[in-house]
Amino acid sequence: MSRIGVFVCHCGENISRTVDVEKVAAAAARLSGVAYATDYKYMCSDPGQGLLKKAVAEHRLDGIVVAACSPRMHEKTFRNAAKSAGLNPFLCEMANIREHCSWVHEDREEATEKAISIVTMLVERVKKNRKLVPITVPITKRSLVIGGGIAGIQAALDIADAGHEVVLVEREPSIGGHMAQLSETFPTLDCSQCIMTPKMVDVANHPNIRLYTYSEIENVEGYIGNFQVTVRKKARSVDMDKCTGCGVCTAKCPQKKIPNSFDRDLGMRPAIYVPFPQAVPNTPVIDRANCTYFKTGKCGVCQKVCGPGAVDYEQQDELVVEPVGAIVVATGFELYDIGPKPAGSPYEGYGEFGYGTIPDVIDGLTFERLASASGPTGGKIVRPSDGKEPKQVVFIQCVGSRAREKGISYCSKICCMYTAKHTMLYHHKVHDGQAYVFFMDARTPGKNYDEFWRRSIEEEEAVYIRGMVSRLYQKGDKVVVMGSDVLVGVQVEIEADLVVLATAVQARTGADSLAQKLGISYDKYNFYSEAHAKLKPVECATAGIYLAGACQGPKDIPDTVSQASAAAAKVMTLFAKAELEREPIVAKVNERNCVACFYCKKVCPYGAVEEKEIRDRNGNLIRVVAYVNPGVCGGCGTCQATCPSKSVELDGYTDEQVIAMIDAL
Amino acid sequence: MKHAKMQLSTETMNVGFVRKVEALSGSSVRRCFQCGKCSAGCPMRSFMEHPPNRIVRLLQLGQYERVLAGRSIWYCASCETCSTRCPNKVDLAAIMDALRKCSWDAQGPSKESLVQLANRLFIDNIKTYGRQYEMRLAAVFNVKSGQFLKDLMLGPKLITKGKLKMFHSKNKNVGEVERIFARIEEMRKKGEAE
Amino acid sequence: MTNTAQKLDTIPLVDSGYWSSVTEAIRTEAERLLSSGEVTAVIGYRAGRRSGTALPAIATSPEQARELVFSPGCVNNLALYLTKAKKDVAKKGKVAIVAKGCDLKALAGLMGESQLKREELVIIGVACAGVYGASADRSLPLSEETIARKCRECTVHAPEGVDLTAGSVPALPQLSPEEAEELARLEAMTPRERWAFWTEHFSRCVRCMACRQVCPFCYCEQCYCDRNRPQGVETSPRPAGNTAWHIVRGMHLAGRCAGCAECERACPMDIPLNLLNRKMAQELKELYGHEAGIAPKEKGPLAEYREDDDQSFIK
Amino acid sequence: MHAEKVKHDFEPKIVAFVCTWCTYAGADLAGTSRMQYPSNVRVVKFPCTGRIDPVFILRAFQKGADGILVSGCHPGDCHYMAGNFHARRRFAAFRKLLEFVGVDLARLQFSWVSAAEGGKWVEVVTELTERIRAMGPLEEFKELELEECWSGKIDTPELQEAYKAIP
Amino acid sequence: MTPAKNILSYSYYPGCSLHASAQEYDVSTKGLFRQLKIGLQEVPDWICCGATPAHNVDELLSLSLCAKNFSLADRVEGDLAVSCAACFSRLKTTQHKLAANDIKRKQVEAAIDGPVSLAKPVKHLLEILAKDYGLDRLKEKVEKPLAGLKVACYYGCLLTRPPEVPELDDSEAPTIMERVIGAAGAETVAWSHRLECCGANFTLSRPGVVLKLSNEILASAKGAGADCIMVACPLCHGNLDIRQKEIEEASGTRYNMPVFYLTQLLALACGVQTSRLGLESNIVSPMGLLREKNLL
Repeated sequence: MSRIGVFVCHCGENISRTVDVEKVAAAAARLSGVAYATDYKYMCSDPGQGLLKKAVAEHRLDGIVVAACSPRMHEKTFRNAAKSAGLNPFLCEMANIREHCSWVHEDREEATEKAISIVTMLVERVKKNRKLVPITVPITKRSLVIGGGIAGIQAALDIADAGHEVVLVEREPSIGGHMAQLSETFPTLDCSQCIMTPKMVDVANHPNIRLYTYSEIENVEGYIGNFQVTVRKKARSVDMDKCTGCGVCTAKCPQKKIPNSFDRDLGMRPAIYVPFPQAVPNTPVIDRANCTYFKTGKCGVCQKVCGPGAVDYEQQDELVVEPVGAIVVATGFELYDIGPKPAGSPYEGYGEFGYGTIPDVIDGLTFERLASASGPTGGKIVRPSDGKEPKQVVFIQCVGSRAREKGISYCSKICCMYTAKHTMLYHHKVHDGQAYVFFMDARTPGKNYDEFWRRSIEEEEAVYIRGMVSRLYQKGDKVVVMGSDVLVGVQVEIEADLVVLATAVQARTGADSLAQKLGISYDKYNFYSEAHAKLKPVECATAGIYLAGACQGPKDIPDTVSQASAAAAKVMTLFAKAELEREPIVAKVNERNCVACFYCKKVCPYGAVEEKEIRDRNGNLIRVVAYVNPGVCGGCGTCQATCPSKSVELDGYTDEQVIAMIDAL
Repeated sequence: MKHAKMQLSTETMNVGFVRKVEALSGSSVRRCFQCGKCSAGCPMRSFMEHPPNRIVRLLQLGQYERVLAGRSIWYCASCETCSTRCPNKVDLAAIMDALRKCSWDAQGPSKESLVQLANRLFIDNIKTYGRQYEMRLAAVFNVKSGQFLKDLMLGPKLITKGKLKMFHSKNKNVGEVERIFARIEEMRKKGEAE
Repeated sequence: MTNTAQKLDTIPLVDSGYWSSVTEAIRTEAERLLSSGEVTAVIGYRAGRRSGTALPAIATSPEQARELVFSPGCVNNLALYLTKAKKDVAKKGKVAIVAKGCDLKALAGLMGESQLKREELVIIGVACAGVYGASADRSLPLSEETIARKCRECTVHAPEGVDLTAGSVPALPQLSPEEAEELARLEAMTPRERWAFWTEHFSRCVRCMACRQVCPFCYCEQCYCDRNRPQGVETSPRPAGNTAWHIVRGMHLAGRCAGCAECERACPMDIPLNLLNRKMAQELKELYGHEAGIAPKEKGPLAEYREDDDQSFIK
Repeated sequence: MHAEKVKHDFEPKIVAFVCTWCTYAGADLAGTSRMQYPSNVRVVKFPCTGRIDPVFILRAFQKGADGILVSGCHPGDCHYMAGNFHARRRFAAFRKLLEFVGVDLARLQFSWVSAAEGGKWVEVVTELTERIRAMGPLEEFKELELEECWSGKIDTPELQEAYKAIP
Repeated sequence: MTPAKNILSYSYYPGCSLHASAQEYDVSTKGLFRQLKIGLQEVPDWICCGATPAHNVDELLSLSLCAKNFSLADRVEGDLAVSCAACFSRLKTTQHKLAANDIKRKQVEAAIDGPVSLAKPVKHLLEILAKDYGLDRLKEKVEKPLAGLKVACYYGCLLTRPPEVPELDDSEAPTIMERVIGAAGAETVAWSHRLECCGANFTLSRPGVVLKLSNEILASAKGAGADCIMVACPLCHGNLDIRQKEIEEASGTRYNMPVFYLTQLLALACGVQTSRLGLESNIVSPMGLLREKNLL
């Protein structure tokens, strides 16, 4: 037999004005299992709480119902009071007779009747409440950052500066990402390399950062505070410890005609190479697919010329396991390719723009390399086809973006600004040239952004044409642009020397497979999903994993850096405590009854359900059951409602508790 | 009218008309964000007073009189370039079809709708012969449109080349074709079809 | 029911050669599988004591394989024997199973629910002409009168995705869709009429649980409806509890039931249980395009969602 | 302010199954805004609509509820990201099942009420209460509850014989 | 209804034009198919597909006429071969729309008083030649390669647009015509106006339109160095060939650009008798050109 105490609060007059609190207390006292019932002016006041504590001791109460305001208001207060009275706090419940009763009903009789019935339901519920203890999870205070672009670099530096170890994993031979490819950055036109390279060097020299370049994530196991990450270090064919970065190997390599993807294939590089002069680390890598030695077994020049003997043709991929407590995902973006797409692709290329076969139709990033002082042309703007300086350049915005026909309906956010920047860079370099921009809308929210755009029109004399382009075709050495000006209402035709397409920012190819390894969710465009669009913009739904930069959606550099620092702050917050403590409202599996249909796993929004093998003493597999990781479970209870045999149960909201309430109707 | 101020209110924006066009064409009008790509590629743009994107804009504003008044809809060649390239999958070619039907149903032929006259004759021909009979089509069109002597030079040449037949071959399904016409008319009367 | 005149009138749907050719194909394959050691057992049917009947059988030797049959009496869904009744069979190694098209869907469903693995199974599909209905006179051949209601609307005569198909589907006449008609009749009723229809049926239920016992998807170790703490569904055979039981069962099978109609066949009180399951299948198809099929699905229709799912019923 | 209290012949029992983050908070807001609505409703709080088992609805009908409201966060607002999406499918299916066994769906209301929609909570609850009041009590489940025994008709000769044979 | 591997056979829908102004297209199609030993059986008493006018005026009528033709075509074995690009577009569009729209399908069923049959694939000649028959086989059949003949392949609007309907080739960068005629040994030129509109059905009502648009096409082909234009559509042919003289007069440019149907050139290459190519029906005489290239 339970010994429940019921405390009915007057809340000054807020409740007692319409609810006959004494009558409620008297009715409660008559309920079976209620050992004590009383009413009091202000239950939440110190004397009120004192009354509760005293009653627990005097009446040996094993459950409490406080009939007062909303639990959203004072549940914590009364549970703490119960705790200090020596009762498990989860044996204390609140009956909401203020917001749900006295404040919304005027008839005293009705309100009193309803209050009694609310109290009854909660009394029945409390009878079924179990003692729960908060869950604690130990934390490994090291963090993994995936991606070495500006987002990853910023996050890694912030976390490392806070005194925590960081493992930074980059797929390419060098960190730097897209920002290292840019010429100058809006809206200040400062040189990207100048602001980027110091940060790259900081990463390389930071005692708390362990840098893995030319490496990828192989596997991720574990959960918040306790991840085990396997990193695949791809064979560089150069021993990083021995290499001094002298550059003799790259200079002597006889194979020099490989398009350099860092330069958007505009320039050439050897088979053993560093992608760009400021690369970090400055250790070359052998591109085995194009290396003569690897293709034919002959050559070996780089090995012969290497003084320290760092070139190692036998090097193999290496797997390292890193234990970390938090992960920041900063894998960035790639640009929409206008070429034809394979069958089944959600995207469709631009046949009307020649599917990328017209040589003088390039994308924005290629233009960045042309304009970059350290680029393949030394910053001289020339046409890819014949190396001539273009006098009429047409920029087209929203290529791929805002085009659901082509597979993407979102705005890529950065193109308006960088196209404005391109017109300026062009005008600075080719004084007698004319830039035209076809645009649909100019979107320039941001500090000094609109001013920047206006400057490109007013001072740099770019001609902005409000309208889109239907078709591009080659005519002699010109590219004919068939567009329209919807403001005038006429068709516009321009014979351009060069056409620059502001192609859409899209998620990286393979973003989905990384997400699956990490157990995080992504949207239909493969951008990673944040836990809440407004209030949890850097957290993933999967606890312990955070997002930074364009992998979550198109973003410019300032936004990316802000988000990266925010993600770093989240990691630091997590690491600030010795252990992770959380409310014990989590699901638990009754392993005896579980038949392993894994419907729970299928519906769990947190990926908290795992398959657990039950083995006998000899290690033979008996059966597999579901296991809910309490560190990951969010406590929604969808698993329980879905489980056919109800072998998984959400603490705090068990079937017993719910049905007790229903039966008390 | 063309340059008159547009008074916008729920009364002056004819949503019913737009819905009808959307139903007939199976294409949304509101999706268009006026990028103008349709107009950029339209081969007939120079013959129209409203470029195609403006037709959609006027529809978005429910301005059906302005849409139907001009010659634009009659000069659409149904080449589908606009529909093919529209970033929003607005099927402008189908919308044009719908507008022509609405116009013809509401106002009958106009001087701009010579195409539709040709179309009507073409269809009458089908109704009568089951197939197209080009000689008669050309002759009747010229009479009805008042262009008696147009293409006078082409005719005899085509006849000698065997391209215009003076007689038509009899088709067994003529009766069935007539019945299709009748059934459709019947369905429209009963409100079973648009 | 048995009456000579009727017997003479009954036109067999297929000639008897069909049954023996399917039987022979099953036997040959079972024998081969067992003698080569490819499988440890073949789950199939053998002839029952009374003519026209057949029993589930597990052959573990080539000799036993020769006893396997296929006849219109092979009504059982053998998928059951992989999860519940003879679960241990499956543990001993790879097994083969004889499956009609309708049983195959159950196998696929079970694979989607991690209960079976395709690679641990050899499936001998049956090109099935149909089987007897629950109350058929089994002395008669399979005919329009004796065929099971579910078979009248069968769309899976020829099994797909199996390792071997035994026999070939004979030419079959189109039969009137009795169950679909019955469903339409019920749907046309007012809620009150339907309530009367179902409460009459449910109140007869004796809670023998035969429906649960034969259902390949009711493989829970402990059924929710047998629980006492809390007792979400009343366990005694009272009308209220019966109704709750059948509704909960319908809900638990929604999106999973493959329509083998074994529950209905096994019901001693002739409650048309498959109507409930079929109705849910139809609704889920309409709502989410889901159909229980031959290919295992990663998630069922009620374990996944789309952001733009219909919500016209929500205010 | 105080309208004359109308006495009704029948006051239905209404049960509301709500999620704690949106609808429960919305109902709280109705309270803090001192909005008025019929007192018939009893709220059962869940963390999420994803936790609400169809069995609860059935149980509530059996235990005397005349009308039931299930309410949670708007799509996209779920505190647990997807609980309400799962719930939406589950109840879309369940209501079809109930309808098929003959429950009048007018007695089962679903809604999205956010933490900011105190007014909508009042509207939904008031509308449901008034509708059920007009419909009268849910007799079907009550009758069923009263039937104590196996009530199958003994209508076939075999059964009658068997019945007679019981000593 | 896939025919046996080597023996191809089709039901054939020529369309109204092929029985009149485009009779040379019909003649050469039949000649070519006979030469390639591809069966072609004309759908008995087919009716007009309604062409552009019908859908311009009355979509339901347009769909119904095509649907009626489908049920007529069901009486003949083999996929439905269509030569006219306009008919092809209408028939394909009808299939596409009726498959996707139950309401329209029901209305059409009421109009033709029978079931709508969408099972039979509708195939343009190009598709049959390039895919079913195969370019390799076609190459083997070439007796007189069209070497040295520079052909501008003109697709016009309806062969590839809108992309989801004809499914013949990429809607913006098709190559099927080039591939087919390339198999016959001809040289194809790259030119800008392959997919532009010729003015189509304005030929009767607004010839001015045709004069402008078709002039641009002829100029573009000429500019690219083409000897001739190859088309797959009687409407395009009408505008580019029959009206070429007028175009020349209006624009003051002399083109003298023969316009062939694709089957005329293919049949020529495959050794069909010159007299059975319908060349005499071409208004701009191609004889001089063919003689010059030693193809006669």
